Amino acid sequence: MLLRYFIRRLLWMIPFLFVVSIVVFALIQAPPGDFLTTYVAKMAESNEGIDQATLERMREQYGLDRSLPVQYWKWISGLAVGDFGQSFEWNQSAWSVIKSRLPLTLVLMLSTFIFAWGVALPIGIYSAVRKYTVGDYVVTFFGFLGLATPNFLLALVVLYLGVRFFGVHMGGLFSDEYEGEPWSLAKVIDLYKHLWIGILVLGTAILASLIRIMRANLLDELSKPYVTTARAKGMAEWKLILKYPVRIALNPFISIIGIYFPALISGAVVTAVVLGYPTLGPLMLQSLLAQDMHLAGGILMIMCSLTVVGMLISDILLALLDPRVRYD
Amino acid sequence: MTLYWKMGALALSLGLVTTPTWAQDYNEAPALAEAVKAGKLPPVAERLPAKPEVITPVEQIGTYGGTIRRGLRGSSDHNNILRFLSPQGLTRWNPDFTEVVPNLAESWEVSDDASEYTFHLREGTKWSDGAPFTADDVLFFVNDLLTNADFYGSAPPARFVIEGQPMTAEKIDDYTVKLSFVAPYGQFLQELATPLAQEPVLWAKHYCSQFHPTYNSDVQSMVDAEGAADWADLFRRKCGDLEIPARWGNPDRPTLDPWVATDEAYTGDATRVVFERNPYFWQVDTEGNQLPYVDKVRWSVEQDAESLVLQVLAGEIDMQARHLDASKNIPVYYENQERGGYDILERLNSDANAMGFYLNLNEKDPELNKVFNSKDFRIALSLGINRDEIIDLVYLGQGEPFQIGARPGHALYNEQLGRQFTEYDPDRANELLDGLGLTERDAEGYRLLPDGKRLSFQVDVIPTLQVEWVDAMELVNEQWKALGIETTTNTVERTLYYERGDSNDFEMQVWNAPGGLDPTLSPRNVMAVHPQGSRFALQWAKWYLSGGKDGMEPSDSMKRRYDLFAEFKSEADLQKQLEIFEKIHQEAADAFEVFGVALPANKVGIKSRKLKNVPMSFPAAWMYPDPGPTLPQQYYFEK
Amino acid sequence: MLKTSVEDKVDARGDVILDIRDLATHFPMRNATVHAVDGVSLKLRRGKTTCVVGESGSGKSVTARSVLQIVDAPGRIVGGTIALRTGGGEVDIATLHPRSRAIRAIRGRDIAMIFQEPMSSLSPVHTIGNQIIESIRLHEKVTKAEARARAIELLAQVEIREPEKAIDQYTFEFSGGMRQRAMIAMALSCNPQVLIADEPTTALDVTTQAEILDLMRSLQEKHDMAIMFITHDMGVVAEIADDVVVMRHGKVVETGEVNEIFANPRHAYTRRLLESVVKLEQRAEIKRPEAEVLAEQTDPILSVKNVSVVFPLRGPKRKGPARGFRAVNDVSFDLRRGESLGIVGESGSGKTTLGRVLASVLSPSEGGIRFHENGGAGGDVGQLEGEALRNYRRQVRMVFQDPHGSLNPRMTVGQIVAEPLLNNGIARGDALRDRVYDLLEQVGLPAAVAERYPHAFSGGQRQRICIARAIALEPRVVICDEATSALDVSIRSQVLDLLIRLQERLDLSFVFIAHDIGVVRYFCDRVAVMRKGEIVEMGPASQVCDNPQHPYTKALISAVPHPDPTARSMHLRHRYEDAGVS
Amino acid sequence: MTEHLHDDTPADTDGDESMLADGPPLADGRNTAVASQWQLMWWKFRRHRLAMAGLTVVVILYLIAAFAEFLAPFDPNSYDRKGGFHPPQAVHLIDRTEEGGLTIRPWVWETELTRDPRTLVSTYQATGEKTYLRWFGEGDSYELWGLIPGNRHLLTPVDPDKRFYLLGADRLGRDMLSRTIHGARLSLLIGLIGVAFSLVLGITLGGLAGYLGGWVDTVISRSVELVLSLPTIPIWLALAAALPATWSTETRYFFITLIVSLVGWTELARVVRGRFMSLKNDDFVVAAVLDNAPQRRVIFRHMLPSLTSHIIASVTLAVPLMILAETSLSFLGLGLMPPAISWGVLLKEAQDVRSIVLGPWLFAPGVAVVITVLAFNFLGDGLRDAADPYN
Repeated sequence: MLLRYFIRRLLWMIPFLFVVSIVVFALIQAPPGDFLTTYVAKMAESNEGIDQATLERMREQYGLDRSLPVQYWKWISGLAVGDFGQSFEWNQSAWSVIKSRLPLTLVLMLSTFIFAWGVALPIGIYSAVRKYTVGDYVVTFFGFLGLATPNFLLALVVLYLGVRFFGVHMGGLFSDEYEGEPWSLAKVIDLYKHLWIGILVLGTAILASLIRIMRANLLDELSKPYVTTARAKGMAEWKLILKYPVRIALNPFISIIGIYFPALISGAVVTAVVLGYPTLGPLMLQSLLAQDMHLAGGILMIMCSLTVVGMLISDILLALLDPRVRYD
Repeated sequence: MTLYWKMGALALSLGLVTTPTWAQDYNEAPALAEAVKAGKLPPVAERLPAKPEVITPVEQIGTYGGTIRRGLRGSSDHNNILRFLSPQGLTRWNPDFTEVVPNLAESWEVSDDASEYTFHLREGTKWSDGAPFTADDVLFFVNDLLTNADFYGSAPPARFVIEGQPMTAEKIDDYTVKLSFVAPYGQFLQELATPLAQEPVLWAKHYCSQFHPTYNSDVQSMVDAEGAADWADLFRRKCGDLEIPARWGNPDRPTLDPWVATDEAYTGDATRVVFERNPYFWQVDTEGNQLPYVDKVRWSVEQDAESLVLQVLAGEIDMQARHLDASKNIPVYYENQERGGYDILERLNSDANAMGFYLNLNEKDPELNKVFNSKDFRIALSLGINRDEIIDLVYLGQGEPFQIGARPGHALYNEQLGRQFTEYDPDRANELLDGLGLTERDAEGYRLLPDGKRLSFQVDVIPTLQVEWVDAMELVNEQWKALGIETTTNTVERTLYYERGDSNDFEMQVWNAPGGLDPTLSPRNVMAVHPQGSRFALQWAKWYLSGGKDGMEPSDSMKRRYDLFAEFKSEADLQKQLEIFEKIHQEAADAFEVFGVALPANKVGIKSRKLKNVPMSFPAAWMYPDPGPTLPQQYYFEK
Repeated sequence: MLKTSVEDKVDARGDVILDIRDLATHFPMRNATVHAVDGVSLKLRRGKTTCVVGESGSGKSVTARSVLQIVDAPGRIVGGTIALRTGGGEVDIATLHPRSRAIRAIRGRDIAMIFQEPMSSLSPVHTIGNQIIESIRLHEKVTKAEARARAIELLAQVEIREPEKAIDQYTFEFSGGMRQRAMIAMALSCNPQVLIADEPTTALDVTTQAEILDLMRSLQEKHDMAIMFITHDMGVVAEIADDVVVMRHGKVVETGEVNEIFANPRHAYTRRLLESVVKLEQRAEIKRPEAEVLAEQTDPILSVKNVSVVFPLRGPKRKGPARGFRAVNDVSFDLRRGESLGIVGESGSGKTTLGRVLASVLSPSEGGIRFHENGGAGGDVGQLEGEALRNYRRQVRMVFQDPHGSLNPRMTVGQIVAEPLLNNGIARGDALRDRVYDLLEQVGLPAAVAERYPHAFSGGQRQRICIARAIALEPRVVICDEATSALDVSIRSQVLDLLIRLQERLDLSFVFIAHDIGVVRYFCDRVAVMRKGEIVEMGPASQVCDNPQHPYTKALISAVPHPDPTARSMHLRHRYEDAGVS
Repeated sequence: MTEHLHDDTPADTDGDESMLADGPPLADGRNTAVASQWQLMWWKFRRHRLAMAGLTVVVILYLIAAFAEFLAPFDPNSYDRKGGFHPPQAVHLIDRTEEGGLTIRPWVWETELTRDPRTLVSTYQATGEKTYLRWFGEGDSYELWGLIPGNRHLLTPVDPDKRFYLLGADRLGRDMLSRTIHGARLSLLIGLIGVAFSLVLGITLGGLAGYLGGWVDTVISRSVELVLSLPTIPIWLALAAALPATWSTETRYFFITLIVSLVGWTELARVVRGRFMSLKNDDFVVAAVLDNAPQRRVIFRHMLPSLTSHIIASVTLAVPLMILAETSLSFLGLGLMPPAISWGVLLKEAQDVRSIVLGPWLFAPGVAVVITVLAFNFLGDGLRDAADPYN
């Protein structure tokens, strides 16, 4: 049952990603000019003029002289077999640029997820069970405060406080001694010594919504008759709340994973820029600005795939959690 | 500190070599000594040239060890590496940016007409992999790349082309090579000292030839394996080129730099860039210690410049100016100096102006074109700028009113070019404008053009480049409003900025004005010769570069300057070169095509207090890619 | 509080297990305190069933919940005692804290409870077994395996087939009756001495209700439990009660043994309640005799020919009927002018779908309906468009089951009633206002209510508003879809009488869809019985209700409880084999 | 349980049909019987204290934005050569007269700039003189809403050449209070206009999908899913980068708003679609159809009013997202650009170490953003709770 569901969802990703690729390509092509325009701009800054002939040669070399459908076809047919094309700027394959950043991006996302969901869950439960109490208002307020503070502002302030009070710059993901070293427990610890800022900044931004969702759903469930049934059985209050209404209120809480994935990726772009994380976000930003077409396109495709996978995961979790979905 | 830049000094620099008396008694870094002991490296004497260049340390003889920590910003920051590894060209600038001194060429001879240059390479100089560096490497560039249409297309680098003909090379012996031009090329030695003419010594033939079809008939299989477009693309990926990141991305590429790339090279996926000492580096200090002193140079990769500022405050940057020199940060640096444990360096600004105004003299709109091309109008705009106020607010009181020209103290300093119309005199400005017949005004007090339209135009500014410009424009807009001229700031992204230039679709743009210390190398503000840089008349530049086929026909004055420039370029005699250039300057001063705000204040840089042998003051320029010419290889960490 | 002789007898026998005295449960609200239970006293006897009866809002349910201290916030017990007398002595539940260990030990072990909605009263995401095993292990120290074995045994006890399989199933895989059985199994898991059943059969079909009542009776005998059975249905009371407690406005109005109450009600309210129930046991007095109506042999106004409704195959992900589900299958009948045709059936029989087809909400998939407006042949309703459809909708009106949902809460009553008049261009301005007032008066509401919003009205009043809207256009046919099901029994007959009077006055024909045989018998001239989308029997109301021919109809009719404790007949009911375990 | 209770409220459990209930009499004499949807919502909403606070703040914010010219002491672009990084000043309200008595008139200490020529650190020292202020005095002239010329400000220095800085000054000596107040206008408007765009898109598409169903629904739902799965920042980036530079600030503003609104419409479309789907099967809607109400009337008279309250709630929750989106875009250098003044622009200008170290008051717009977003969220929360007064 579950397997068939899984396969169906996987198959559905194919046409979806195809449409996404068209959108992505259109988005990258939307700004005026192309990679070479930006290149010329950069050259001019260092006093170097570039003549038309060189430009034409490069344009041809990069295939930028072809029509858009041809360029798209070249790109998508490569993508289909796992070839992300070449990064114009780095003169290396786009995938080789992306691949080292992808795991760190995933680590950041997953850690943020675990943090945000892990914190929102108990707070949401607390806030629903103790609705309209001082505690409820306090957690709601702080949740919203996190949402209301622009990520980049929070990130910079935290960084500055680190320098101000600990004399350490906490940006980046690794201390010097671990950078470029093979993975070890100490390196993982070092990673999280840096990563927590990003997790905090990104996590607090979505915490409020998560708390709100958990709270609202749990409130709905708390008034359901099955809660009374459980109570009438003689179950202890907290135990029954955790076993029944919380369990069911988890469904929407899980199913929004898919929806929050893109938001998290977006937020991660800005935050990672400020925090100097070597994740995909800053790379995407710079490649988009440089109009490094294949690199930007590849990253965008990966990000979209991540969101699709996120939705898939949330659907599967949902199916695991809720037999009604499984049997439907 | 005043800087005297004298052309004549060049002659003195020829053949400047100091030979240590204890020539064969060299020392090396402990790690290298161990490698030698382990048999992994030849002894230091064998690694060094027969006569290594002897560098006199700035302060004292250093000790080996340590890592210099710097920071890179995201993409396109390859010149960050270049500036520190220093341009290892045939020649280089002396630390004061006053003369060209020998570098990889230990001496040279110049033919009388300045069209033939014979360079003597240091015998026994080795690439970083131990292979000898010889005249063949120079020939490899000239014969296999410079003239190769696959590699450079129809446009080989302009610095090696005179009158449309590329440079030719002749191998005299292994260590002597003659480079020839079809016409005199008086600027050649200086060009070689800039970061933009290093090609002759960039590529190790023994390594790079494997990517060249002449030497490797099967290069196509490598092209395919790499996914490159063609062999030239593959070649650039592996061996780099000027101005592309790939130059620093391949740890296997042999170089002549003091530090060489490690596995953590500068690639798109780098999270940190580490360069380590070149065991074959060809310079020693006065006590025969092989340079560099410092083991490694490490760049963190940041996206946001503020991260770097924070790293400075945390004492995590040992030496850097790039991305850190915005004047707004100066108070921050001083406030946190103790915490960060750093010194603040003074970098002599080489720009002619902090903010140059470029009215589009090729304006499409005929009414505006007429106005813009009137010198009185430009004078009025200049007189209408309250420079003191801008200096006070935007530049924190640093700098003095100035136009765009060679800086005071420079041999080519022209008082008129630099100082005319810098006083704030709105009354006179208004008179001048009235004199142009722009007397009609609308209800809001703005002057009207003859066709009845308001005299109004946009000023394009790239805010990401220098935030100060946007601020200054705020003030200038207000000040010009008092002249009855409406200007609006149009903040644009840099690509758009250039696009608007290319399509001649702008009225005024703001840019910095290079050439304050190197006016002959950056003449773009006094002559429309740069297709992107001469923003006051890009169409003229196009006309000039295309030999009159393209663009718009320039003014007579500009044509005179073009003639003088041609004369200048073919003049071998340095003194005469200078005289010709003075004429160009005078012509530009009379035409008064561009104007600016202020002589830019000096920039700052940061160095750790532990880092020694760093001059506390040196020029800042791209043609003098600081701090490279101050020779970072002789920096060392105090124990 | 009346202290009847029955009570004294009970006390004397000493088999009272639960003794509630002067119980008061209040809900402090922002502006006032609702006295939901206001001084209730009642007793439960071992092995006996006490029915607590009352209409909605009488406080019967709160009373039941007070016994277990599971009143929803902000309600709480403010007075009285609830004495539970078990082997170990007496506990006053009213003094226990709702979250105390002591009350938790009582819940489920000594006193168990079952609820009205078996679907929502069980967790949808836990298996039946999980929930029963949990009940067992909450109060008894047994291993999981032992508890599981017990649970299977319990499921077998409540007559669930294949209990070994059922134990690992989820509630949504069960039918309504099965769920209630599972619920009962769970309640019985610790052999409670008291079982509180809060309207356990209200949501079920009559045949299922009969089965559940059977089951409860046999279990009671087996376990010697006291049952507190809360219901609003006097028929059920008559069928199962030993003692009866009648509640109204949070107070007990009368208590007594079942026969006494039915035979000799002392309180006016009880009397009125019984009257309205008994009234529905026969044809309405204000109606012309059935034979007279049938004899008229008027022309049909609607002819339904071989109508089928097939809900198309839906995508697997979406909710909805199963693929190609035939909700209505080859149904044919005529509706004659001036008659009331009842359509009865249990849930899922297709009667509502049929009603929607007649009202032109849905189009039939097969077959056709002809509307003979002026005696002519008429067009096929399914094909009507434009003005013809508008005309049909003017002539054939509908009254919905849910008087809450069918009135737009954002419009005043006046606007709601005016809506059809406006849309059909009947009246405007002052004339419209007068017509609205007139209509309201016709359904027994003062004109002043026109300003008010629906939320200010009770269910019966709302249904009157719906009726006013339906008759506003002077239609020929009104389709009533369970129009009285949501109403309390005393109001039910009033609404029905209103409809009868309107029928007389306006020469209306009714299609009256209901699951309640009593209502149909009271109101209809002819009855069609539907089962699984088909009409299994059709005939004059008296014949179908009193002398059914089809075995299914027999089963259905015999499962209906009668408000007569002396003639308990349900256990003798006809069982329709094919009906399956519904 | 609640349903039992609820049945208690609207009278009649009596069987006495002739009795007409007046609705529950409320303590303060309100009559729910004749209360419309909006009244009921308002009554319900009023009980939500945080939401009431949110509403108050939002109203105040919009009033500030509306009367920015008057409320701001100075023209937001007027600079002060001697005022760069001037720290915030406290306004004193009570002054000592020459005779030693006390009078009420606002004043601040006058300050003087000294700048360390080496470190370039600016310090302001009180000269001992007072700068007197007055209410409703004349100051920089302006045109309120571009229409009404004026030069009165709420609080101005008596001497028009003097300056005072309640929230400090930025690097050009521009008054941060004035800039924050003026920034409110663009930032709050971007929220509103953005939401308006989202609303049009969301309601049209969501409504079409929900009402028509079938393939229209499929196409629209799939598109919404597609857009939802795209990370927003890259879309903004690409779109913002694509805006032609030749456009005027106003056009740019308009399109940036459009881009920002891309955040909100999908969510709205989903909400509207879902509501339409369930509403169209609601009995009262079916009843309206059977009443021969024209389709337009069914949608606008019967369905939409049921939606509006929910839509308003959703919209209220979308506004802060747009305001935050604008700041993010500005941060990336792709949003509005100076000389336009929005909170995003102001924050972008303050987004450096220098501001944290030397001018923390430059983050005042950030505080404004936080307050606004909080207020909108609490307001939206309350609205959502009150959206359905009939449950």
